[in-house]
Amino acid sequence: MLNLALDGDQQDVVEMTRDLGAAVLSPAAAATERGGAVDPAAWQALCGSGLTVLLSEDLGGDGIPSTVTQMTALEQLAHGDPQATIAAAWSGSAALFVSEHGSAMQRAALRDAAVTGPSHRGAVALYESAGSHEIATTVETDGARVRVRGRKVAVPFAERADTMIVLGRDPSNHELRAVVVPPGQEGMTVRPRAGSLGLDATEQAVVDFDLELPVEHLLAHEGLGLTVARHRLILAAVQTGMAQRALEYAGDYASQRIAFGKPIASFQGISFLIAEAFARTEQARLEILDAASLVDDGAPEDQVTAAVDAAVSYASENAAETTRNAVQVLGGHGFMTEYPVENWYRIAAFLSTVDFDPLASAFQPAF
Amino acid sequence: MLNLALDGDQQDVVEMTRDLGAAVLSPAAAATERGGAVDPAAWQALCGSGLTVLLSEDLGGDGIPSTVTQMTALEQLAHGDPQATIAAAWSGSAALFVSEHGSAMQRAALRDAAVTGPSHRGAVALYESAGSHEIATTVETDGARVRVRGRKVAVPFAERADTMIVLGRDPSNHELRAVVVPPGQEGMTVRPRAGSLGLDATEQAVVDFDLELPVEHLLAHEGLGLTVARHRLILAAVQTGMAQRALEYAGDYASQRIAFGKPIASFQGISFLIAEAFARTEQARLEILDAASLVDDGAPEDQVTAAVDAAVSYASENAAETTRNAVQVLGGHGFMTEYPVENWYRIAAFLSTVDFDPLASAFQPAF
Amino acid sequence: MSTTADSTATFELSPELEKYGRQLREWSVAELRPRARTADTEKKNPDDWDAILNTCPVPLGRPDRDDDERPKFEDGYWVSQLVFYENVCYGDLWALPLLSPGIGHLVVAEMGTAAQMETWYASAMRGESVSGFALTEPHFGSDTSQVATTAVRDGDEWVLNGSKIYCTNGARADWVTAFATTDKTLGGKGIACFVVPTDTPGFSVPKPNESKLGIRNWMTSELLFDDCRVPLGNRLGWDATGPADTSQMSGQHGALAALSNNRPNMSAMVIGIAQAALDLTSDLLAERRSDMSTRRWDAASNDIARMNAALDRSRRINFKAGFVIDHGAKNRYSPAIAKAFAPQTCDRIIRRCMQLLGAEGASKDLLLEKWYRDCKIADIFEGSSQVQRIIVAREVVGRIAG
Amino acid sequence: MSTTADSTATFELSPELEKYGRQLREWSVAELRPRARTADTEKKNPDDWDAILNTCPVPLGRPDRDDDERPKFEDGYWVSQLVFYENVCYGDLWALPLLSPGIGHLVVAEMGTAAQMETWYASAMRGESVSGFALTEPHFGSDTSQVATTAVRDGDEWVLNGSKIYCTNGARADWVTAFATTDKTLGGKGIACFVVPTDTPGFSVPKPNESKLGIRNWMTSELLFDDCRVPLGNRLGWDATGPADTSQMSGQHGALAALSNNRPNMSAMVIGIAQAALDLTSDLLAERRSDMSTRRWDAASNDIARMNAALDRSRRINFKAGFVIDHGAKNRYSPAIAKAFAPQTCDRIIRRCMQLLGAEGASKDLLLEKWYRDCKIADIFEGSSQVQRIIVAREVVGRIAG
Repeated sequence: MLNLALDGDQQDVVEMTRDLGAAVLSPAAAATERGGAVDPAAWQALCGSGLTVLLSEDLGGDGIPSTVTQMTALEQLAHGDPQATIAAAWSGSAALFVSEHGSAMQRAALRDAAVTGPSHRGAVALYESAGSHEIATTVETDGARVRVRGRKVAVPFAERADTMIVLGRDPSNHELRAVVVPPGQEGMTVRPRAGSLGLDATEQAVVDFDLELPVEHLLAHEGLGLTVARHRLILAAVQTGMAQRALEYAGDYASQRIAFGKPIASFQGISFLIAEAFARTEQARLEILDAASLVDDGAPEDQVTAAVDAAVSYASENAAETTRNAVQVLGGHGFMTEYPVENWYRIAAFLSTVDFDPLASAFQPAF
Repeated sequence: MLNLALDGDQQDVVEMTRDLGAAVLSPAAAATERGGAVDPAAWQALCGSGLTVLLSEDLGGDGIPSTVTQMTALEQLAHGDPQATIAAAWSGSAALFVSEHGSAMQRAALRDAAVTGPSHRGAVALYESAGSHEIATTVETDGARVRVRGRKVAVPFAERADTMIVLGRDPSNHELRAVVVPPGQEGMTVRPRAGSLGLDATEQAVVDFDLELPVEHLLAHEGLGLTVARHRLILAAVQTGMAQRALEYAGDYASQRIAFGKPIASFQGISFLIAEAFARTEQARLEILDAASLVDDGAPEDQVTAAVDAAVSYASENAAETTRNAVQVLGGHGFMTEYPVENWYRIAAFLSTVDFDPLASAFQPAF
Repeated sequence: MSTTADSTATFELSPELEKYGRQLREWSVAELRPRARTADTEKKNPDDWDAILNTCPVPLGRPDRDDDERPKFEDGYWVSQLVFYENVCYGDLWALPLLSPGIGHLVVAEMGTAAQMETWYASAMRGESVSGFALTEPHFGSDTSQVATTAVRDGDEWVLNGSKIYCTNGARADWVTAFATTDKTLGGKGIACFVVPTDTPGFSVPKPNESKLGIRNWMTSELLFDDCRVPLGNRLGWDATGPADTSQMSGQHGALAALSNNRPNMSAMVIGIAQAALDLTSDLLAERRSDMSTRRWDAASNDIARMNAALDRSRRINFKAGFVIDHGAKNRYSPAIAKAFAPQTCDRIIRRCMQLLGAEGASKDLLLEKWYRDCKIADIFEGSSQVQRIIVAREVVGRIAG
Repeated sequence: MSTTADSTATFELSPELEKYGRQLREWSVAELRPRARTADTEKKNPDDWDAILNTCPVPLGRPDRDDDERPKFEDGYWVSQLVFYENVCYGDLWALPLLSPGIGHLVVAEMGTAAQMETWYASAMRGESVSGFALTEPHFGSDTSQVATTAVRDGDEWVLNGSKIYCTNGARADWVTAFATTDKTLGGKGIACFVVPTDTPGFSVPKPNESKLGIRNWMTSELLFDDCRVPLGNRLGWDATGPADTSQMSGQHGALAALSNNRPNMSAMVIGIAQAALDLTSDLLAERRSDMSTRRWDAASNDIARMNAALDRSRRINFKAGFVIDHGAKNRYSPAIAKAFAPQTCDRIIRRCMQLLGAEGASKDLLLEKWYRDCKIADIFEGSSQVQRIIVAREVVGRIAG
């Protein structure tokens, strides 16, 4: 039965995360950006929320929320600060992979790792040059050894991740495989971090893998595609929360800024930009909700992947365009670092490159 | 040297064709549409202009204007009535093929055919299901015979063309070939005309060819690609003249129609639609000018084809969107046949199907 | 029609509603689509429309029959409406006016007294009468404050004078809700709404069916009120003695609210048509696959996938709008987004479908060209996409969005 | 700089201009591009900028040298400007402010007397001085009627008070054209323009270079006028005794006309950058071809072709605008179209390029991310695309387009 209402617990999560975003993350966002690292108080608040580090109760966590709950929460948190939110969510996602697919031994190690502590960092090495769509990294099992070869981009906390999950495909059957790579593992080369258009607080870098590990480092295959799908939705949810914030910010500015005798929001050239941003953002939100509910239902992997592909693409295009419109509404102020919109503009565009698929959208000129 | 000025003769042509469009074509447009055939007076005026039937002076014509002149003129004429204009221009294009590529005998036959007379109709059978981009019709020479096999769509005056030019490719080398097919030729099957979304006065239909003719019916190959390019630009020029007319019509309406206490043109939601239409139409015009000047310069065929591909695609997308915006500006009135915009909307969309290439543009949702 | 509080969010329909939609769709393809071309050409319904509708294996909710009530689904009334509109239009939309009691009764629901609800709204909902909606006049569209039709009180009657255009169902309705001004100086606040039975003296239909780009068999009529007299109590919100106290809404607001709820239905209509165009095009292109280069085939396939994704987005925002209305939330932006997005998107989808098929795609041998003409109305009536953007903008910046 | 009356229309440049552009482009790639990252990071020009510019094999028209005049081409002055801007920015745009005398002198050309032209405009055109442009204030952007900086006459001096932001060249100019109101009650009509040498007491630069998204080495300055006194004759259109009769233009109009002519140059700038991004991306993708599925490769190739076609369209409308200005036609819509289209289109092109390369495409190992940040300004300064649309709309519907 079609049902788009959040349940009582989810409503509580929305309120809690919105408050946390406004009270803790938003005020710390400038410091996070300036420092190139997530503000410690923001990091601790995010980890404490139980919505970024996903850890089952038997491992000392708060339990694993549904994908719908998680994405709704991340959207609210990103409304406060997208950068800190995705840094914590990407980091925490490693724990989810182990919680869901780890052997008893792997899970025990995770329990002992204090993953919600202030200094713990996780990393899921998923994305490659072609986003998540043509994974070339191979994970090849040969008896008691598993060999990982490939190149991953946008690996968060690449230089210091305590828990690193690497995704690849088994060349024999093209199935997804995930391996837990220990910190400092030989055969893992982190390229020097050059920095990016935005989001440097995720400390992401390119990593080359050519290494062998005991086969015990493999995660179980069962349902791995669903967890990858869930991981990919983090990006879409953060883009969407940021887009919502940016359009609200632009709306507030446009309501107060006077030109030609009235607030600029009363010109349709401005208000329609905001309306379209609002409409697209709402659509992105629903698209994520749909994909998340398919993940939660354990729908067939093909169906889930198609839904996630569409949601990620649309959410990213929307965030890139919406943050651009926000800069545009602010005009000269939008171009200045004193205002937050230029940072959202950079973050949205950067994120739009991470999981891009040329099949899902096409270039369109201004008119 | 870059030069975007029309010369004195071209200026005269612009004035003459704009006047002819306004004084003769525009008033007859409704009759043409209602009757499903070009109004006789409009037809005669078009043929008399020397700008639709292109016939060299030695064949009794006014001489062949440059492609730039022709396209500029067609744009002005289409501003008066796109339907009559393209019907006459497509019809007259057959004479150009013979003028440019005909043998002495073929040219003599054309001279005797009174091609500018009121009842003469020509046809160039170029387009197929995939527009002009993957021509599957074959023209195969075997000794003294030439065999034509294929299926052409949107063939104007298919049932009664006096001069019919069929384009195909030589299967041995994939080069363009053109054949003059006599009226009533055996092996030419015109499918019953069902009518279309618009432009029924061109009397276009699907024609199947499977016929053999003496090899004397072949036109010379040399430079055939340039003539095809020129023929294709007719569509772009007509789309652009129509778009200009539609946006001016919408602008006039929006200047007079009052809502919420002022002319609707003072709402940016309306004026920006018109501004974008104006800007795109100007770009389409320049793109056609560029392609036409390449044709006139006899630029390499690849370069010409690429320029024409781009011009045709952009002009058609623009006309389809601009006429839609015109309907939108008129609102309920735009939907009524008492106003001309719904007819332009149909013609533009129909023409946008004729020479379409999925590589040149991509679907884009509303926002 | 309520949802369990702790159920998980999902766009998945109940199996019952899913099945109902599928049956409607199959029937609409089998029975409605073959009559579409003729309905368009002749600008009227087939003479045997009653027999055609009788072939439907599931209830259609026909207003002319009292044994045809649509089933109730746990997904909610308005959500179910969306499924109905999309699937019944998938075959073709010609029959839609026959399946709807009109929108006049929605105005009664918004502005009427309890007694008026019983008389007019309930009769329409029971299928005992067909209502018409008369708002637009030649000199205005979106700006409803410009209503120039006058209503003057004369004793215990109202006397209406003026003309209306684009009145859906105007020539076949049993009664129309006509908006008229009781006091020009008040602008929008002077506008009231009157129920005018179509057999009232002074009411006439100068043009039963206007000549249109599309939806040619849908009767949109020009109406004339020439000293047309109705009882005092036919003014919505009034009774036989004067203003009742059940409703304080102005006429303008009532019409807008009624329209707002119907907007997602109009989006569902064009979604159904665009999906039909897309499916037909996919099938026809598949037959041509061997004639196309891989590169063009792939480009066409990418386009088709993106168009399907766009329709899915349209559906989602539509379902959100339906869900919101079902749950009584005060949210105008969801219906507005739904109607701002789908019509133009569906126009473009159908045009792209015709283009992918070349000139034959726009021939009358196929229905794509008809659907292209039909769809355009959805971005004009019941609030253009420009009007919807204003509504959405107000959600963010308030009333200053003009 | 005139065209033969009967020559055939063509977009083809003269061989001389074509060659000049090519040489500029090659030089800019070789000498400017390698310094781009540092200029961005350090937010200033390289210390050896003079030596770098000296390596250019063709004249750049440097304002700081009198032996560097750009050649004259028969294609026309403004058309040649476009070729200059596109190609010099193809390497990177960091050096652009060093190659331009600013836009302040254009204001003098629009509003000044013959004597002022000789003093200020000619000196800038000869490269003897650099001009700054001070219009924007913190509380307004496009609506220049809101100028709050005041100019009060005191004997034979004007006394200026107020602050300005986003002043291009503000901190390195020899003089700035500052807009100030002489009478607040007159609104836009009370605004006049004053030439203020930057060594005038009371003139200061509180922030030499604002902290920006892009063009970080371009000095855009915050300026302060604190009882800043200039002679009477420094008001444009005046001489030492009062208003001259050579010009009746208001300050506002003068600024807008000056800006209008420069708009296509700003489009050419972003066209150059976007073309650089596209070429770089094409090269990098070609190296990856074997790693990509045919379907994704083709989709990327189609995108690249469409982006190149969009840049060609931008160039055409730009050349039309330049041609029109060269020929003295009164046509504001061509520059407006040029500037409405290119900036947003180029932003999208660069973003798409980064996307096609994945996350590495947005890394600081490449310049794409810098160019993405740099380009955005083009849709803000000298009239946003919203402002351009108003100008274009007025071409069709006149002044009611608001």
